[in-house]
Amino acid sequence: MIPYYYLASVALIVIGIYIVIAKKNLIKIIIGLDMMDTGVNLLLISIGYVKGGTAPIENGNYTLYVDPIPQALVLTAIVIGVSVMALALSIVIGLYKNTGSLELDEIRRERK
Amino acid sequence: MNWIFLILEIFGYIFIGIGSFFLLLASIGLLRMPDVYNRMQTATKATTLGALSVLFGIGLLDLNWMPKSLVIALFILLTAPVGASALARASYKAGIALWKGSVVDKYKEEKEEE
Amino acid sequence: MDLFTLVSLILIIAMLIAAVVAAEIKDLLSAAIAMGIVSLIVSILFYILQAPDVAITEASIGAGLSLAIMIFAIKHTERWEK
Amino acid sequence: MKRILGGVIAVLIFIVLALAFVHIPFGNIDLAEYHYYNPVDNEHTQDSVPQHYLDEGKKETGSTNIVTAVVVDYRGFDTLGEVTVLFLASTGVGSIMYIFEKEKRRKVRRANAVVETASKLLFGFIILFGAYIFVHGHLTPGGGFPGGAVIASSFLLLYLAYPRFHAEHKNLNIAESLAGLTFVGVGILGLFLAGYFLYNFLPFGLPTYLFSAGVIPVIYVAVGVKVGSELTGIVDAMMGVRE
Repeated sequence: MIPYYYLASVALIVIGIYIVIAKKNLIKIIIGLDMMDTGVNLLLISIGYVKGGTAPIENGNYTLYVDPIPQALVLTAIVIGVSVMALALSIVIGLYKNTGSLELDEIRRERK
Repeated sequence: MNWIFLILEIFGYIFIGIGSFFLLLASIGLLRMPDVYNRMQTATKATTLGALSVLFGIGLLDLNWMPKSLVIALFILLTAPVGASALARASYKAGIALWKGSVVDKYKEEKEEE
Repeated sequence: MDLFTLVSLILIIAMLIAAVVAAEIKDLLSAAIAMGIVSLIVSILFYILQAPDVAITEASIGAGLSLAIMIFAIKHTERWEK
Repeated sequence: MKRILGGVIAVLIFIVLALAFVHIPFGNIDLAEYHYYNPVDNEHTQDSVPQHYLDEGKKETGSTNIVTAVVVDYRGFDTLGEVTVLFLASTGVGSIMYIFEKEKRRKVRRANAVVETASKLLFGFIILFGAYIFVHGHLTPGGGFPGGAVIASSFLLLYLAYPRFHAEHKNLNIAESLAGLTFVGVGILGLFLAGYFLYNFLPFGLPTYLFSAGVIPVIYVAVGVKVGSELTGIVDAMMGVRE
């Protein structure tokens, strides 16, 4: 059976890589980085899934649980991701205030 | 006293059915309506009623969930109209025109009176 | 095909469509909103994969705060990609 | 040209990653089947790490929610590092946006009266919900990180409803510093009392009760306040409204 969750998260990562390579707008590139972040989180969580398992909160009725370690990793990674994204966006705002443009080509031309 | 719970369960499923029907109407209206404001009206009014009915039905199915579902219903009742009004106002200010068949524009009249 | 597979496939297809829209559209505001839709669907997928903690976090941060921060940034700069 | 190149590279990466990941079984993992290699004794033990957390986590940490046990207790030092990264990012956003705040003042437009009233009414409830999430982090899904995010989103609601609203930076700094001090102080107290940093020195109590799991609720409340104040600071800096 095809593991479609892995394929979907790999597709998210690859769309992010495509945005970072092909686009020249800085905010678009940050959207691509955020998308790669989301894809990696989905990949980690789906690797930890156990079929028929429940969430790792013990309430006495179940014995089969999913893997708790990727969830603990991703829980902190999401918060770090949004704060780093805010930092990158503030740097982009600084560049825009100084050069008047968001496109990488024009910013590079401005420097010369 | 088993038949009371049976009746409650039947009423719960009836409420869930009514709610799903209103949600279905709301989604059909979302596709059929001509402009932003009409769409927002179906999407809020019908959805509020549908969601409240579904929540009340779930509360009837298991009486332990009744307080929780009533609190959730209260918050939907508080937030959905506010969000809809803010969205409608923002789209009016952004310059989205009314549908050509619309006849009442209270907001514009109020602006002109000021 | 059980219910798990069906719901997952529908959500994954919607997520990929939103991701492609976020990649290709010229309007940065629309791209940011499409990114918020991707985050929201991913949070539902987390819930399906039995990770409620991560689902709460992703729904409140990915679809709420990060979208708001990105919209503020677009407001400080310009809206259209050249 | 760049688009075609990017597309080709993306498709190649997709093929490679898909071929790599298609061999990992989805959902068929038996957690007890992982064999953990113990380098000290040079042997393979039967008990894998996730299975050990699931079996013994409630006994060793007192927390019902195993994810919370992993985040706060088993890997508490890692969480301290994460909170530090968050603090640095928030400081960076504040200091970069501070340079530009004098130049351009945003045009202030009053919000709707409906929105103002409703946000005044809902603000307290959203704060209460965030506090509920991080106080019950060891019993129900949630914890410090989502609770802090919910609190920051309640402040975001106030920022959207009242354009002149401005959270006092001094109070945010005080809340954040106190939370950080609580986290580190609990860790150092464990070091003094039991010999390990972040040792769970309080009594565990009965599981599934609010006052259980030792220091885990204390640390999670501190993390919640810290994340909430830092994300509020980020929103405040990115909004860029000064009067």
